[in-house]
Amino acid sequence: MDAIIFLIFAAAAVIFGINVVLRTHPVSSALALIGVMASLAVIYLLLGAPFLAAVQVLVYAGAIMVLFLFVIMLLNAGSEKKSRGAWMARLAGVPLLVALLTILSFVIFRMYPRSVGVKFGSFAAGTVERVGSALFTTYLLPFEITSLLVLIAILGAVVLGYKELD
Amino acid sequence: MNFFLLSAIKMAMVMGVLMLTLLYLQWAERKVVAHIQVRLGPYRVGPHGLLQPIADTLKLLLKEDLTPPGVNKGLYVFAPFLAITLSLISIVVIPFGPAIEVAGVQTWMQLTDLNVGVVFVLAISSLAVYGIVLAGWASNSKYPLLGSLRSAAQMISYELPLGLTIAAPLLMANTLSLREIVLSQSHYYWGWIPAWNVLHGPLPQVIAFVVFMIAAFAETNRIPFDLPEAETELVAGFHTEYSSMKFAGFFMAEYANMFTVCSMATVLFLGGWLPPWPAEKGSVFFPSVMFAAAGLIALRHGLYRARPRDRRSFQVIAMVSFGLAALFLIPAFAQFFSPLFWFGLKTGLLLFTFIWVRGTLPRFRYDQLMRFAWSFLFPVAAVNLMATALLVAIFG
Amino acid sequence: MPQTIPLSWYLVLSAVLFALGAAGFVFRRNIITMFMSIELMLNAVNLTFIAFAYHLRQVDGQVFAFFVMVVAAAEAAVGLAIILTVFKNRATLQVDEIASMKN
Amino acid sequence: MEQQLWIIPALPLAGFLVNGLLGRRLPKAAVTAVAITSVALSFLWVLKTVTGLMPLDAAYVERYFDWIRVGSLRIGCDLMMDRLTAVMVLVVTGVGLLIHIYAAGYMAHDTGYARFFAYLNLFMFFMLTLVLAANYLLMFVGWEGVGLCSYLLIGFWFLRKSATNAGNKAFIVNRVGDFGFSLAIFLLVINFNTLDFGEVFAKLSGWPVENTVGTLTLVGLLLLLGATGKSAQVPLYVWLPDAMEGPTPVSALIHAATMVTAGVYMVARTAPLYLKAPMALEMVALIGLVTAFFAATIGLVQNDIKKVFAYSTVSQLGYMFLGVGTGAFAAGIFHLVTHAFFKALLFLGAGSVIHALSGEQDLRIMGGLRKKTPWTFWTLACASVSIAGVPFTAGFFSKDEILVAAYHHAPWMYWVGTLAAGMTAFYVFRAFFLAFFGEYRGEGHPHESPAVMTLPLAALALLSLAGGFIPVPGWLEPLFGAPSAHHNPVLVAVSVSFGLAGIFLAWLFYVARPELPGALATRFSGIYRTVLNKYYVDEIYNAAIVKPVVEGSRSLLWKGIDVELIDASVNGIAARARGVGDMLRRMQSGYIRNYAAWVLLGAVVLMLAIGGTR
Repeated sequence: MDAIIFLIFAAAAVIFGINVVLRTHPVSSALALIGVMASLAVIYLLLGAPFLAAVQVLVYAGAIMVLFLFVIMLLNAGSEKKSRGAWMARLAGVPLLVALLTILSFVIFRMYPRSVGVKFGSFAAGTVERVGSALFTTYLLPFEITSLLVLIAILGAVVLGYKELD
Repeated sequence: MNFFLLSAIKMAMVMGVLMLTLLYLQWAERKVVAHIQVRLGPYRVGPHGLLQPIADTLKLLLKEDLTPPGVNKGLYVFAPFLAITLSLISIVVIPFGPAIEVAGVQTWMQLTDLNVGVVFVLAISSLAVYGIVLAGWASNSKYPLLGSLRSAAQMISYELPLGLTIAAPLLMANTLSLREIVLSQSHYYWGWIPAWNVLHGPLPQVIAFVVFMIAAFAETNRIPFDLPEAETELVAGFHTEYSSMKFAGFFMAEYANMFTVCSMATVLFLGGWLPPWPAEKGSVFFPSVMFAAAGLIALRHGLYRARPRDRRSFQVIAMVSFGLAALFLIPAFAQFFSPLFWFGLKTGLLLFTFIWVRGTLPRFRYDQLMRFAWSFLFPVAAVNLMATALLVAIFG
Repeated sequence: MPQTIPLSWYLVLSAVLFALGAAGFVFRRNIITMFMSIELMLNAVNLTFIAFAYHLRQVDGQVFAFFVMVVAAAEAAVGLAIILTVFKNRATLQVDEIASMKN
Repeated sequence: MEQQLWIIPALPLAGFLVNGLLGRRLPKAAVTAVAITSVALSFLWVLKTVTGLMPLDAAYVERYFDWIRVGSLRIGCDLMMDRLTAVMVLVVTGVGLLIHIYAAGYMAHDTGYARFFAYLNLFMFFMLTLVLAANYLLMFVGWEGVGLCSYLLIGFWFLRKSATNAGNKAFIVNRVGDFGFSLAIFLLVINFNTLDFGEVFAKLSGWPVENTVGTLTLVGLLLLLGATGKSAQVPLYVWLPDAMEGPTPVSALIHAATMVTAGVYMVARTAPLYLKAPMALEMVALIGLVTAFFAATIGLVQNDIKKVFAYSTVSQLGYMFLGVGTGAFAAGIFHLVTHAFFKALLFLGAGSVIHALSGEQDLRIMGGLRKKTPWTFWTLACASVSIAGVPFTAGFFSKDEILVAAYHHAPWMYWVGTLAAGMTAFYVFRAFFLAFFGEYRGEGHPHESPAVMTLPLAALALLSLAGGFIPVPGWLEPLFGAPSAHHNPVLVAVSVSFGLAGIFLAWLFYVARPELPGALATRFSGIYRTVLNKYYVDEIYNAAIVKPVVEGSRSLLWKGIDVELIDASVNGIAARARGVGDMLRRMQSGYIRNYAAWVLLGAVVLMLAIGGTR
C-alpha cells in the first residue's frame, strides 16, 4: 500500500514537474506546480508529517500560488517567445543538469542503502503539538526572526506596489 | 466491520442527505427572500413550489451545454468540477453527532477525524479560490477575468481574519480535531449555561464568532461580498460564460460552501451537536415541542387558508410535523436523532442568516471591501486572538 | 512489489524535482516561470528535509521545512511585487529584455 | 534584603521616555506631572532605601548583570549605596525635586517645555547612575551622560548662536577632562584587573604609600584632570561661566548643585587611592585653592548676575577641592551639600529676578527690587549670608571645616582661602545690593514670581540657613575617619571677620557711597580691565590651543595627510579595483540565466567534490 501510494504520487509529482518546465504558458506552469505541491503533500503524509502536509496545501497552494496566478492574470502574461541564446543555454545546461542529477542520485544511493524502507505510521511526530513545541522552544529565536522577516517582506511589497504620487 | 465498507456507507448517507439539503437550500433561499420582499416565491411546481428544485435540476441537465469559442478547453471544463469537489471535501471532517452504535457496529457520526482537522478545512477552503479563478481565466472574456481577479484578492484577504478567528477557539479547546473541539464544549455552567465557545471562559468568543461569520460571507462570495459575480457590474462575474450543468456545478459549490462554513461555525463556536441546555433539564423534549408547535401553526393555516391554491398542503405539513414530534418522543429514535436535530437546527439558523442578509443588505464597493478586511476585520481578529491567548495563558 | 519504498527513493524524487526546477530556471525566459521554478526547487528541498526528519526520527527537519515555507511566502510577496514594478516600467516579462545590468 | 536600587534612576528615565517620546502630544499639565512625579517618587524611594538600609555601616551592593566580561576582567552593571552615596543621592533628588518644581513655573511659557523636562529627567537619570554606580565604568557612563545633558541644556535655546557655542565649549572642554578620566580607568584595569570600587580599594591595601611619582599618583592625577573638567577647576573652568546661557533652573541644578560637584564626589569616592598618593592629593588641594582665589577675583567685577554666581560656583568648587585635597573629605562633601542648598537658591533667586525683569540679567540695570519682589529678596538674603559664612548659617559650618583643615595642612593655604572667602562675601553682596537696593535703574514693571517658584525658594532658604546643623561630617566619619583638626576659635573668628568685612565693603561701595567703585576702577584701570576680561584666559586659550589645533588640522591633517595620503591611497585602490573589475566585467553578461548557469556549474563541482570524498 505504502509503495503504491508513493509510486503514484511520485510519478504525479515528476510529471507535473516536467509540465512546470515545459509548458510555455505561465498559467499552465502554475497549475502544474500546484499539482506538484499537492502530490508532495501526500508524500509528506507518508513521511509522518500531517501538519506540514496541511501547511503545504494551505500556504503554498492556497496562498503563494494564488498570488502567482493573480499576478499572471493581472499582467495578462502570454506564452513565452523564443529568443536568441536559447540553444546556447541548452548546450551548456542540459549536460550540467544531467551531471548534477546523476551525481546526486549516485551519492544518495551510496549513502543510504535500500534495505531500510519508509513505513507509514512508524514515525508520528509530525503532529501540530510536536512541531509547535519545537518551534516555540528550540527554534524560538529563528521563529521570531522569521516573523520579522515576514514583516519586512510585507513592508517591501507595500512599498514596491505603492503607486507613486508623481 | 470493514473500514472501507463502513466508510462507504457513511459517505453514501452523508452525500444523499447533503445533496437533498443543497437542493432545498436553494428553494428555501428563494422562498425566504421572496417573503422578505413580500412575494410568494416558487409556488406553482408542486405544493408551495416544493418540486421546483427538481424541475430546475432537470432544466439544467437538459439545457444545451455551450462551450464558447476561444476558451481554454481543459480548464474551462475542469474549473466547475474543481469548485464542487473542493467544496464537498471539507464535509469529511465535520462531526455531525456523537458516537453511535448500529447493529453492533460502533462509529462516529463523522466521516473521519483528522488530528489536523481544522487546518485541513482551512487548507481546502484556501484552495476554493482556484475554481473561481480558473473559471474566470479559462473563459477568455473580460467580465469573468475581472470577477476572478476580484475573487482572488477578496478570498486571500478574508482568509486572514477567518484563520485568526478560528485560532481563538482552538486555543481554548487545545486541540485541532473538530470532534474534540465539540467535546471540549460539552459541560454547562451552573448546570444550564452551555460552555460553547461563544459563551465559554476565559474569553467568550462573541467577537470571533461575528468576525468569522462576516469573513465566511466573503469566502462564499455571498451578498454583501458577492463582488466576483456582481450581476450589475460584471453580468455574472466569473461564471458569465457558463451554462447548463457546469453552471450548476458552481451553483452547488456555492451552497455547499455555505453549508460547510455554517457547520464549521456550529462546531467551533456553537457546540456542534450539543443541546443548549442539559438533557435532564428537558432539552430532549424540545424537538417534540417545536415540531408540535410547527404542526399547530400549519394546521391553523390549513383551516383558514389565505389562498385558493392552498388546498391540503398545510394539513399534510401539520400531520408530518405531528408525526415527527411523536417520533422524537420515542427514546431510541430521539437518542439517535436529537444530536442531528441540534446540529441541523444551529446550522440551519446560520444558513437562514445568510439568506436573510442577502435579502437585506446592499453590496460593498470593491475598495470598501478590501479596506474593511484589512483595516477592520483583521485588526479586530488579531486583537481578539491576542486577548484570548493572554487570558488562556493566565487562567487556562 | 515491495511493501515499502526505501528512503533513497524519496531523496531521488527530491533530486529529480530539484533538477527540474533548476532546468526551468536556466531554460525559461519568462520571469514568472523562473520564479515558479525556484519554488519548485524549494519544494524539493522541503521533501529532503522531511525525508530526513523521518529517517532521523526527529521533528527538526519538519521545523526547517516550515521555515522554508514561511520564507518562500515572504519571498513570493516581495518577488511578485518586484515583477509588477518591472512590468510597469518595462512592459515585458522576458528576462533577456531586462538586461540593463549589462556593461 | 533587596532594596531595588535600580528603581531610583529608572524613575526619571521613565519620565524622560514618556516626555521625550510623547511630550509634544501631551498637555502641559501632564508633562509637568510626569516630570515632577518621577523625581518625587525617586526621592521617596531614596528615603525608603536609606531608611531601609540603616545604619548603613558597610557598602550595600546590588549586582544586576555582567556588562563586560573579557578574560578575567568582569565589569558588572552594579549599583551600590553607602553613606557617601546616600548623602549624594539625597542631595541630587531633593534639590533636583525643588528645582523641577521651580522650573515648572520658570519655563511655563517656553515652547520647548516638554523637551526641557525630558532633558532634565534624563539628567537626573544619569546623575543618579553616576552616584549610585559601583564601579568606575558605570560611573563614567553617568559622567558622560550628565555631560551630554549639560550640553543639550546649555544649548537649549539653540536658535541663539551664543547658546550653541557655549554648549560646544562645555562639551569640548569636558572632553579634555574625560580623556584623563578614561586613561585613569585604563590604568586601573591594567593594574587591578577590576573597576569595582570595593575590589579596587581592597587590592589597594597591598600597595605602599607612594612618596615618589608612581602608578597611583598617575591615576590620581588623571582622575583629577577628569574632575577639573567636570567640576570647572583651573585650567578647565572656562566653560562654566559660558554655560550660563542655559535656562536658569539648569544653571541651578546642573551647573551649581549637582553635576559640577561630581568631580568632588569622585575624588571623595576615590579617597582610599588618594590617601596612598599624597602628591596627587596635594595637587588636588593646590588646584582647588588656586581656583577658589582666582575665580573669586574675577567674580568681583562681573556685571551679569548669573556670571557673578557662576564664578562664585567655580570658586566654591575650589573650596571643596581644597577640602578634599587637604584630607578633609567629609568637610568637602559637607560643603558640597550646603553649597548645593545656597547656590541653587542663589541661582533660582537670580532666575526669579530675571523672570521678574522679563529676561534682564545686567546688574547695572537692576536696583530697588526689595519692595517689588519681597520673597525673592528675603530668600536671596538667606543665601547670601549663608555663602558669606555669617555665623550659624549653613555656609559658615562647612567653609570653616575646610579652612580649619587647610590651616592644619599648611597655614598659607588657610590665609589665601580666607582672603577668597572675604572676596566671596563682597561680590555676592555686591550683586545683592545692586539688585535690591537703591533706585530701580531699568524700564518695565518688575513683578513677583508665582508661588510655584517662590515655594522652592523658601524651602531652599530654610536649608541654607539651617543646613549647617545637618551632621554630615559625623555621618561620614565611618568612611573617612574623624577630622584630624580640631576647631580653633581664633581661626573661625578670623575667617568670619573677613566675611563680615566683605559684606561691609560691599555695603559701603554699593549702598552707602555708590560713587566709590567708579573711582577705584579708573584709578586701577589696568588691573580692573584685566580682571573684567577674566584675565584674558579665553583669549589665551584661543591663541595657544584652539588656533594652532585648527590651523594644524587644516594644513597638515586635512590638506596633507587626508588629501595626499588617505584619499590618494583610497582612490588608488579604487582605481586598481576598477581595473580588475574591467577585466572581470566580461563575465557579467547581465542575463540572469547566465548567472544561474554559473551557479549550477558550481553546484555540480561541489557535488563532485563531496561525492568524491564519500
